[in-house]
Amino acid sequence: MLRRTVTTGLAAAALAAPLVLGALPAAAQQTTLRVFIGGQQRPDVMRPLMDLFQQQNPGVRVEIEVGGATSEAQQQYLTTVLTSRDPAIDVMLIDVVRPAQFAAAGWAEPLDAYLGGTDRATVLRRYLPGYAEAVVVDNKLMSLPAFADAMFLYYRTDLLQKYGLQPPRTWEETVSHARRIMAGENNPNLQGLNFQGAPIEGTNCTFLIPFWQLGGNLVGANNRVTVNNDAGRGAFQFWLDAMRTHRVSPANSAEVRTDDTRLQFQNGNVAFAVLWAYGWNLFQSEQSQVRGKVGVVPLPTFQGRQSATCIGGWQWAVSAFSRNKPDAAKLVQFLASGVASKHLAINASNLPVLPDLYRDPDVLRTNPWFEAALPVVITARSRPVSPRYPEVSEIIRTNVNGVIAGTKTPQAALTEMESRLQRVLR
Amino acid sequence: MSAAPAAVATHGEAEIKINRLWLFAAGAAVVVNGMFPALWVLLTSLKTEGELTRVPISYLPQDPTFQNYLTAFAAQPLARFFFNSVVVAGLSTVLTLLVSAFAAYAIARLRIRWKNVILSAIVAVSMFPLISLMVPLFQTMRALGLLNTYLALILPYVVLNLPVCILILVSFFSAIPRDLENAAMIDGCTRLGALFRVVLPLTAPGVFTAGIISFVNAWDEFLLALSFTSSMQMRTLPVGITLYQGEFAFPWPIISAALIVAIVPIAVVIVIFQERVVSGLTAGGVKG
Amino acid sequence: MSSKSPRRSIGDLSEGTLGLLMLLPAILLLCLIVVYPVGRLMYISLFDWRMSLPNAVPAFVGLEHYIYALTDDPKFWDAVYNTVLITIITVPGALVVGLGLALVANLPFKHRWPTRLALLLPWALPLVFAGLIFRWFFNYDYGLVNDILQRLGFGKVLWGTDPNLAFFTICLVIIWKSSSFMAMILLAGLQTIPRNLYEAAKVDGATSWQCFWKITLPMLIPSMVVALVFRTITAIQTFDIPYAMTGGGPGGTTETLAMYIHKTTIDFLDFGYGSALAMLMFLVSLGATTIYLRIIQGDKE
Amino acid sequence: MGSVSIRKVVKSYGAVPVIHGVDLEIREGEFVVFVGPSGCGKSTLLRMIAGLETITGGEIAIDGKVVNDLPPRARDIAMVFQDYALYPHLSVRENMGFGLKLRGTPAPEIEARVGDAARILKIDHLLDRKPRQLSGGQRQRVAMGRAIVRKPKVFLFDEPLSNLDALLRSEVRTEIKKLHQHLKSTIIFVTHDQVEAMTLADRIVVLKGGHIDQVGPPDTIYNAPATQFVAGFTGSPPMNFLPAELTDTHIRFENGQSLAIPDQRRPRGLPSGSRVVFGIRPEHVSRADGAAQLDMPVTLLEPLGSDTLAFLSVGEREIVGRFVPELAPRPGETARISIDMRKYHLFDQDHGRAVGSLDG
Repeated sequence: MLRRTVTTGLAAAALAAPLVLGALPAAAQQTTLRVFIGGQQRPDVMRPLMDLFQQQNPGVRVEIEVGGATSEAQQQYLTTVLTSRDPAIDVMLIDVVRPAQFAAAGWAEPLDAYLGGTDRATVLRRYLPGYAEAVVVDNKLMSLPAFADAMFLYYRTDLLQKYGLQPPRTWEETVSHARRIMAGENNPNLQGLNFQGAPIEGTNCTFLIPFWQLGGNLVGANNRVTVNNDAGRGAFQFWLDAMRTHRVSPANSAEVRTDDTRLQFQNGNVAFAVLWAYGWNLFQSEQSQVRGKVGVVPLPTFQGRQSATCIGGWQWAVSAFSRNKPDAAKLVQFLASGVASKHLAINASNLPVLPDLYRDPDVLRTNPWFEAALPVVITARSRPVSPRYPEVSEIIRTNVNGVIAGTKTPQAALTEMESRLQRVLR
Repeated sequence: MSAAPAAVATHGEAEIKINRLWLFAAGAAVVVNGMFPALWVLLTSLKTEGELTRVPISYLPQDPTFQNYLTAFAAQPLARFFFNSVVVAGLSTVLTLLVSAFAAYAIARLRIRWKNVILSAIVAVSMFPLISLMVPLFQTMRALGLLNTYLALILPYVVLNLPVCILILVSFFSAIPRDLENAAMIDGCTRLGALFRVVLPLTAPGVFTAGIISFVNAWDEFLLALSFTSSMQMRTLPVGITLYQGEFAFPWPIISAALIVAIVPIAVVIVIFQERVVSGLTAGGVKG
Repeated sequence: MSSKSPRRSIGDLSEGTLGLLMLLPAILLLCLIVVYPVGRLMYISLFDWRMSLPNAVPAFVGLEHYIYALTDDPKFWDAVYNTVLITIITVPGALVVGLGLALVANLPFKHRWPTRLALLLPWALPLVFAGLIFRWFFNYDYGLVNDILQRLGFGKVLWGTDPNLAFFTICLVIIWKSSSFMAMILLAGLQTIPRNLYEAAKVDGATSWQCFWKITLPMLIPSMVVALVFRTITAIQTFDIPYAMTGGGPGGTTETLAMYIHKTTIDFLDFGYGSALAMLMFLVSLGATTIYLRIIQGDKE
Repeated sequence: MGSVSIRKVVKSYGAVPVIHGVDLEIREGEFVVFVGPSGCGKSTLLRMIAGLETITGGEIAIDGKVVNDLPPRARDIAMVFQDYALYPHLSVRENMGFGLKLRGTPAPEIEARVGDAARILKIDHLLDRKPRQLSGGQRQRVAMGRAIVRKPKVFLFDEPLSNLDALLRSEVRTEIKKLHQHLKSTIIFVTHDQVEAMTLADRIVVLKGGHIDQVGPPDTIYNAPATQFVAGFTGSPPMNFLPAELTDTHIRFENGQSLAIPDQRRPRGLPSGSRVVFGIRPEHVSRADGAAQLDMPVTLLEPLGSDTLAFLSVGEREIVGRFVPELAPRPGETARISIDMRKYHLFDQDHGRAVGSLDG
């Protein structure tokens, strides 16, 4: 009940805010906070949150700056701004893989001093463990979680039903289901299992997920990189088998980018797809060929192995060059609050960073599958934490892409990855 | 001096016997080669996203819709992007022409030392990849307080286009007989007056060519526009258009609609001035 | 007529002074936008300045970055190899295609604007989007190219998976895009060839083919050189099209030097090394242009 | 108004001097022609008067006012260029009125003056054409018209006839002369053609290598050339030169032949034995009987219609004589030729200066 009031109040505030602002003469000593978000992060959905904050904090105005549409484009823009120590931006929404880099570069203001006496552990306890972990770098709170993301296995409920299959729990099952469906459908355009192998950030997860599930651990004891092992070979072999032996994955997997998977699945050409959370809303849209025929489960694992998935998501950070750090820190805390998280979950289908919202009826009404997502995001693993993560990522994705394309043998790729990663991560 | 010899040359070619069919086929090949991507974008802008990923793909939109255009204008301030692009490309073109006309005139006409060195330096400087200059450039712009202003884009675009424009104008200016300026100076012009009253009107085709090259280059530039502007109100078309895509999703039909909005003015300019674009290059004979 | 002795004005300055004044805006702008930033870049390239290192204090390393790039960095040489290959394939490619386009566009059509528009449109299409559009064309499932191949009874081709094919498609697109500008300049050159040369040749009994080799081509050389200089400089800086089409894949086989610089600077935040790479690239362009300028000057003498 | 004073004017490009201290006074209303071979500095001098070239040393004054530092537009001069330099983008009318318009002359007055000038030059039917629609002769007239309408103190002509064919050239030449008589304005005219110089000039200035060799009215230049260069530059065909040695009574040539010097034409101030260059114009080489006769082999005849030129050998050298056709020698024969020793010239062998101050 209370929660619903909050949402309604938010909407009302959103409507009222421009009127109120318009009626007031420019207040003396007004602080303007500039918040940087990506084009994909729904400025339209963010705006009401900012309006609400303005209402609660008279004297503070929040402006939204929208940057490039991809994580890379935003990084490019932020790099130029922050390298130049430009104070133009106060608050920024950054990718989950970036905090270590921002901390090392001295771009993000540690937030510990702005928590208003609350101790960091208490603040972080509210959040999903993976995300609470990701925001602390070198024992400093670099940012606060905004929303979560993770990779899931999407499947076609109609096809599974047709062949009397259950949603798979293991990769072995997934592959055999896929083969069965492909054989049964006899449709040359139908793909059994679609995943991403193009040289993009998501391709790191394509490798890391089976690698982790097979017991791999990128950085072992004594900071030694351990990738050239059975787990590494097994991870590559799995995808190569899926493509070449079982022929359930498309031959052009090395070209598949994230949204290609989404489009293929949305058009009914895929039985199983490994994809981030954003697919759901689109699969249920009017344009979708698979509307109402989509199921989501946690990613399968290998027979007898632990499940694991990659986490994605975004975080709010305060720029080290902001001239309004206290206000900015206040805004960040507001944006990382339950109110904001719920608003984003309902209006943008962003996975909440607070576990109890996964059971919230308002949230579940628009996103019924969130309930099933909770275990996934709780167990999700983060990609290696390093201030040189971009280099780590580049090494992994280039090699994975090479193996999937067939230009490199798994062994050659693993050897190169191990030696180059060792140099970066030492 | 004028476009007249160009036309003569073209008709001269006509005397070489050409089979009408071959003529048509060759023209069609050129048209298809140049237009099909733009045409495809146009067709795509009339399709729904669902139709876009149908297998086998459809060529003509089965159910043409203008919805993508409406969405393009509603989802982002496309009109504002358009306005910004016009302002930035327009002003930078004017400024480029002014600066390069001065420089080219000095190089082509005046007795100054190190003329060739200066010209080579200007060309050499243009070879520096702007991509790698982004960070220091950004710092410069910030120090000048120009970030997020039109000037932050206009100045680099002027520099970007200077070498080509100077080279074109130098070749045009050199083709103008010196005595024309002398006559003007005796008739009562200052040297600058002679440049504006006699030399520039006479080299109009060259000026026009330089102008359209710098306009198109400025209209299309992406990286600097992304980095040196931050507010939505200052975005140019190429940057604005990328804002339609999400982190993962790439809404081709809407982007296509926005692209058509960006391409059409350029195409119109080319069609209207096509005679001049090419004959402009002709008259001065870009001969280095 | 009595002269009312006109005011002395800036236009009456001595040629040298006036010349310098007229060059000043260009020189100032170049200094502001290029020379100063390049100077900074050169300075930075002598330091180990990595934003990714905690509390990075740039340490002076001298020419270490340059030495590392030239002797020890396989990625640098891969990128150089790809860039050089792209340059030596696409520059002559664009020249040939551009010449063809220009020759056709120079034919006596009744309406000239369709060919002229078609000639110029690829040039006017923003690079970023040209790359994206062609990525779409070469898409395995929904691409126009594979669709046509299938309709013709061939199988679908893995354009983006096979390194050679990926490289080929990138070159194809670059040639498509850049032949436009090339054709524009060559068309202009074609129109400056005096008509009486052809008439004289025909009187001498030359065939059209001989006319092309003996008159058209030699007369076009000056235009070609100009086109080649600009095309080569931009080819060495190739970035947008492979970035949009393959992102450097598969397995890094289509990564160009500009992409590597961009990656090193913007993604890896290794400003010192990135600056050194940018300087090296500048030197390569400078070398190429010097050679061309030599050719032009040699031509004049 | 309209006098031009050139005092010790020097011009050099960097370290290379091209005009070496020229002095010249041009009177108001005078028609002065600068003549000389290409590279002699005549155009440079003209352009310095116009203000198109800077003056390295000395000064130039127009109407007593030093103009060294005045830009061309402030010197109140008009110039007609070799290539006419008509503004291709303007009509004939606009071309002619351009200077007046720049000076802020009211439109009706411009119209009237352009009309007058056009009538004088008979180009009033061409006023609305563009220069590219005109013939060479018409363009030339427009260029003159553009100068006339300005009513300047001084007209400068820079080889204005060299792009016209021979027939047109002589026609325009006559018109320029008429124009000068009509306008009575100062004209400085540059040409490399001695015929133009002779026919047009009140005074001819012969330039060579950046120096003035001689200034004077055409008949002085022709009849009393100050240097061998001036002598060789005027007349068609030009004066014949033969190296010779002076004796008390004769001039002896290299092949031993000699001519007796008439008493009244004995050179002064030259000792016997001086080495000189003997000069005689072709029209003074004839078959008339006279004291001074030589036997010369005839190598070639060039009939011109009214006259016939004969090429005659003097040892290794050759001279040209102008004969009435009926009296011309035949090629191959050795003819007895008279030299009119009242009209000979002597020049210094080393410097080419006229020597011997002959009485005339």
